[in-house]
Amino acid sequence: MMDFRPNEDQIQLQKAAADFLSKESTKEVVFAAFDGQDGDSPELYKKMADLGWLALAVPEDKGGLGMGLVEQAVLLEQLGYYAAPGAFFTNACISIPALLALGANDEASAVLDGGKKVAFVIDPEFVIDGHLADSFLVTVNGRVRLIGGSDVEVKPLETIDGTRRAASVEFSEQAGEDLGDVHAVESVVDAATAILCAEMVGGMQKSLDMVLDYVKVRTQFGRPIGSFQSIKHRLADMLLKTEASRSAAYYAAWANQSGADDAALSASVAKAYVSDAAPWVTGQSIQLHGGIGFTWEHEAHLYFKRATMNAALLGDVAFHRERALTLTTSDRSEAASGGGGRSRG
Amino acid sequence: MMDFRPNEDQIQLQKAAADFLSKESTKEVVFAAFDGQDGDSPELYKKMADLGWLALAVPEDKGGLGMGLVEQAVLLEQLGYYAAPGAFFTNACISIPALLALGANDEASAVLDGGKKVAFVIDPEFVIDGHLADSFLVTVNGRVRLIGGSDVEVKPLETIDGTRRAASVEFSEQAGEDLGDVHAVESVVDAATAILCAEMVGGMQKSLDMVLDYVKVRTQFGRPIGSFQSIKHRLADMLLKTEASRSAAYYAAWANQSGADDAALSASVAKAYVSDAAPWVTGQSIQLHGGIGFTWEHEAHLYFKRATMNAALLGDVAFHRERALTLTTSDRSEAASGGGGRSRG
Amino acid sequence: MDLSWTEEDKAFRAEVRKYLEANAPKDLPEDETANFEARRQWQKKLAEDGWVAIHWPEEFGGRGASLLQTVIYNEEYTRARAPLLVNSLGVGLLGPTLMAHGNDEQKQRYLKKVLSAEEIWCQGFSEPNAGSDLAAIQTRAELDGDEYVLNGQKIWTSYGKYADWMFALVRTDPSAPKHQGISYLLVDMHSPGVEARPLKEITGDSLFAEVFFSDVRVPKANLVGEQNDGWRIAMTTLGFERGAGGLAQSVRLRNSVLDLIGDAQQVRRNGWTAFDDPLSRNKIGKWLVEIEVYRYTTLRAISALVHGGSPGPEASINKIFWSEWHKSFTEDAMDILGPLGRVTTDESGNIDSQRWVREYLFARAGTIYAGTSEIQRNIIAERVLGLPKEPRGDTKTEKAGER
Amino acid sequence: MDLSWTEEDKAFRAEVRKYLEANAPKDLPEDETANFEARRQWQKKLAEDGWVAIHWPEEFGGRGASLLQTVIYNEEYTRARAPLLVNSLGVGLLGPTLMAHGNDEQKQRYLKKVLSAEEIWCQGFSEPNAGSDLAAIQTRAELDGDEYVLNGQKIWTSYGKYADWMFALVRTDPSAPKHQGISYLLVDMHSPGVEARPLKEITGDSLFAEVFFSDVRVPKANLVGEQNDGWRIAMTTLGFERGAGGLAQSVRLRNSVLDLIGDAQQVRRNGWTAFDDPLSRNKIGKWLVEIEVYRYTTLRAISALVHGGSPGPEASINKIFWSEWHKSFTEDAMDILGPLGRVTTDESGNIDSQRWVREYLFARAGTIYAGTSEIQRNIIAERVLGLPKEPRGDTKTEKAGER
Repeated sequence: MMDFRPNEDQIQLQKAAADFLSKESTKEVVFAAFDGQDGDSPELYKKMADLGWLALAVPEDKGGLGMGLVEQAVLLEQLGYYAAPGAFFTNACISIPALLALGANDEASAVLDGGKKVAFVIDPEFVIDGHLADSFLVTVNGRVRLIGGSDVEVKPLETIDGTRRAASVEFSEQAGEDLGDVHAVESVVDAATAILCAEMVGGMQKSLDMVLDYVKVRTQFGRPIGSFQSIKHRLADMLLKTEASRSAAYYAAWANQSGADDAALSASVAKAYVSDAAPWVTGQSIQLHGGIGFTWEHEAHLYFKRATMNAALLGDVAFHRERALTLTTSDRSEAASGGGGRSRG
Repeated sequence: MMDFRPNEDQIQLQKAAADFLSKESTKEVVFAAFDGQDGDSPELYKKMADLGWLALAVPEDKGGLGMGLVEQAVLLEQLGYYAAPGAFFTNACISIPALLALGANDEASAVLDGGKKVAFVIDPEFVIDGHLADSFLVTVNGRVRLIGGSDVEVKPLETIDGTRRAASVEFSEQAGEDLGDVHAVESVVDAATAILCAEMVGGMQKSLDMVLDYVKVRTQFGRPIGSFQSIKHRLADMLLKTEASRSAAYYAAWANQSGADDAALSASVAKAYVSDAAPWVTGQSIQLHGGIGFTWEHEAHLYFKRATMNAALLGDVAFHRERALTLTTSDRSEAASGGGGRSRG
Repeated sequence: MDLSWTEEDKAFRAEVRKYLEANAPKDLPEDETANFEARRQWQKKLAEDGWVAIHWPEEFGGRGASLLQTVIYNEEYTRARAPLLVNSLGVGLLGPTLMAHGNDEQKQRYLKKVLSAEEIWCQGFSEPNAGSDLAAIQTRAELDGDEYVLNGQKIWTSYGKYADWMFALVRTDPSAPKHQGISYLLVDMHSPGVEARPLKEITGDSLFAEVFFSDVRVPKANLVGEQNDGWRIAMTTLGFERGAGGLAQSVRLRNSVLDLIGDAQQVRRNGWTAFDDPLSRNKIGKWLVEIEVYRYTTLRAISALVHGGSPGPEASINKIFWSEWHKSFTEDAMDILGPLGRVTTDESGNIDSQRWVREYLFARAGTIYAGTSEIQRNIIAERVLGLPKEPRGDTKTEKAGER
Repeated sequence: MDLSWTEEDKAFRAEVRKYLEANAPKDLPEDETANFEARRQWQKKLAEDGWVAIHWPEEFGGRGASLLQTVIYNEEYTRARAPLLVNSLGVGLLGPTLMAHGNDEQKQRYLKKVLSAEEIWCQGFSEPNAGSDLAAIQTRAELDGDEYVLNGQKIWTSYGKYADWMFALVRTDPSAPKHQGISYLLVDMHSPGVEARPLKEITGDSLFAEVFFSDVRVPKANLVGEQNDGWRIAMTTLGFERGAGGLAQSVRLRNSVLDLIGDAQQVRRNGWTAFDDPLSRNKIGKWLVEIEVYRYTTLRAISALVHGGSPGPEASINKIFWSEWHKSFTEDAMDILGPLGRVTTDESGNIDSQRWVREYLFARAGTIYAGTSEIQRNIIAERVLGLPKEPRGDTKTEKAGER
């Protein structure tokens, strides 16, 4: 029956994730990754793999925990809240389900136990987490190929978000192994888009929590700044956008999990909305923190940078608005993959 | 020497106009026109013609007062402030200068003494003040023709702004008299665009003045609402946009008057900016007036409607942004007339 | 989390849809009075078939429908573009109030005629000097024997000119604190001393009226609940109003976007249709996105209500979302349609531009009535986020924006 | 109204342009320290040629230039993209203050070395617990014989790590009302007890420092003006800072738009260059429009100043305009450039994306420093529009947002 609330299992998962990440994805861990060579924290990645989190949404008969996209959204929201660095999202939410969708179960299995990393290539000029990958899923002429890292020229790219970097890649179209038709992974990309939105919601919530604490104690002109109406109204708008983003992310996760008619639409709706809202909310957190929010040592900028990064991944606002319009006005099967000539990468 | 301030003559003109219009373009006159058959006030038009205002910017040797576009902007700002109804703007600021630019001095002279009205046709589907015109300036194959009203099929159109209406027109391309090449009137359209912005500034100023008075006396929760920070900040933004619009309108008037290099650019800059700002400022006036601002009998809506109307005239925001970009990045002579494929009408 | 509808829900939805497809009138008369009468007939028909107030208990003519069924019903009703109920205020506000706080005589006397639209109701809460400060009610009701004597003025009264009855908040104890001297009275609009003057709005329509009371005598029997307890009584019903309507609102607003898509395809500008213009497409896409998000948010709020939560201050989020959405959407609609979108002459073209002008203007009211967006943000900041209260001039004990 | 420049103005502009074309260095070293040294040399050269502080009187090394000439100079300097002055705070703020309020010894001792950049100056106004409430200064200066003893902390000190001297506001009378116990002191940054720690900003740069004072001894001779008169003294110079720089600011921001146009032509997305995308073109057009409007507004403000007006609270309008412009513009730049605009690896492509990331991040500061946008709106509302003052907790006698 219609129930938008997390169930008991989901609440438990959320608590467990928050508990783990508050100890393991600490400010020190995140900053160390941000300032480090590759933006990664291998220890954190290994621990999450050991907890089975990479395989959270993988069926039990394929070595996973057998949960669904909604649970993955719950987990990723917490990763977003704690700004967890590294390639967890791309492997857990794109590469593993893509490999499984293509029937490459052995390759999936090597990724889900944390031993191997695979990057999913949409735009070869900008492959998220490509610098950390052992092999690459690429699309050539409508077919998906898996290419080993040794056959790919990888140029690491630093980005605005030190904990989420990328690479440009070059490869021969004949390299690697043909895994199947690209249509098999289309719904994977929609599902991943929904989950990325949940991660963004985590960052928005953290930004809101931080600034809410701050405005209650910071005084100016003899009053806590949270008593000034312009600040109050800004925070009200931040709450509105954060909650609406949460509704959108979870709706999309559920719709994609259950194969609803509006699965593709809901993913585009969520990504278009949240890609707008997340940079705004996290940016307002910097603004309302004032000078202190402009310092490197304060966490506010981590969330702003992550939001800015994520807004451009898996299709930006313009792409997903156009796709939502196309899905609404055209024949669905034609429209599902396209953004009216705009590209997702 | 660089001086943005109005000079003595301009201040006198402004005072005279405000004095006249506060008596002649009263709330009663405006509402009567709004509710009337054609949105016009012939008495007001005649009085303004008698004052020589139609010919304000016409050289003295052609029967005018010999003032310039800046003075016309001063006058039109006041007409905007008092929401003056009728076809003054189109005749004084487009048709008369266009006729003069084409050397049609006799026809111009018939308009500037108030006896005859001419409409300038950019888009035949929507000719502003076309329902009040005796004849029409149309462009056919790059040539401007003057067609008498009897040769034109005119269908009056009511619009959102009852005091500024339009018509759709149909005419034969062979009808009327050839007056010359369309290039001769291009700068007239830019000048008129600048002056229209000045009129919009008048409406913004009136909206700001009304709401400022209101928030100082209207109390809610035991305080004047003008003491609430969110209201204060809104009014600060209204002032900012009104003053910036004023700077833009007058700069453009001056640049077009003096034939500056950036005459065309400044007209597009002003229209793009003010067309965004004027509906916002006048709309905020409704919002901050609360319920009373939603009543017909309060003047707030007159200004919102006029601003909405004007925003679509002589090129909308998108047209003028594109044109400003084209003028900045392309060869000027090519770019001056175009809006990158967008149309002004 | 599980957003699927049960088979029972689906069957109920199908039943509603089928009924509305078969019965909802299309093409109502344009003339205002004739239109009203046609809609009154439609409500009468609905009442006969038991489809007016399905959330009311069966004993009062409802179906005892669950909140979720009511939500489904409202959504389908809006999707079918069925006419607005002429007695929506009676059905949505007065009815639930009487059932919760009225006495048996009152329930027997009024409820049935609410459903059948035999008696039209209007709401008498707003006053000229109150605005968003709703409790600043000045209309006085003084007890004189067995009757209250009313003097004062109400404003923004929907259906004021058609109404037979008004449920009104009036001040019965001027010396009590602001929220504690108010009573809830049922006023016969045909009583001597009642004058309803149509109020002309910026749209040119007169959807609202001003209502003046001069020594209007109201029997004491028309008091609902206890004297001076009117504020609390009124507040319980406002919550319900806000809970069940959100999904229908999302359908209504989405219908507007679909209409705009249709009209944009008819308007040629810049060498292509307004619908093909990339800037327009981006804007339309934006509003489709935002209205879907509003739908999800509403589903989430309803789910909380269904499972025992209360609407609470989160209703303010809902109010801001749709009212600001509507205002900005209609602004973009005007941008997209261009000059032709500003024409109100009927025969001007193949789009209903009069409708767009009216919707553009009417949307300005959404951020003002039932608590301005400014007040809603206060409520969210203070009651959801726990931020310090605004200093206020009248009394330190009440909450800013309380209503 | 006459916006034309006189022949004299035009000749002056040509002279400045010619000098800068011939002399302004290009391609400064990337290394921060080397960059600073190169800019110091550039200022030294400018000083030798009399082109550093043209608005200063000739006796102190300036040209006694008029405000309008200074505006022209600043505009040309920015148009030439000449390097930022290393001693801009000394030239723009300390110099005018000393000339207005300093004694002869102070003028002789300091001014020449300000111009030549032999001594670098920083400003010591901001403190961690003050923020936009600038007058909430806590750094204490207690008189001990002929010396003040300083204890406290400054923050957001530009050039803090390079500075030889700081002009500081310090509290000399803690018992006086907030604005009346402050003095203006010149502090040798090499004194024992001064520690400047670089502050790392969200851009990854360290343009600012925190400066700590522990029993720092400052000779009484370093007091500017009267003791406890520092607030008034500081305020006179801030006004000037805001007057002459607006036009240069408009050129600087317009340069950013032109750079974006160049880079957008290099980035291919969606099957065309980012510059050819209609959505991008609309955004770029918007920022070109707005920056032109800013230029007109600035010209208007300068004209008022030239003709004897004062900058006054209208400076707040200027501050909001450019800082909000810059923030929104860089947001759109990131949208337009897409993923590649988020890359900071130098060799990644043919656009300087590192620059866009830095500008995007740095623009977040503009709406915070020198009075947040929120404070500026307060100032406009209260001092220009005459709206009632905000209730405040500290003292009822001062103006909200005063600084």
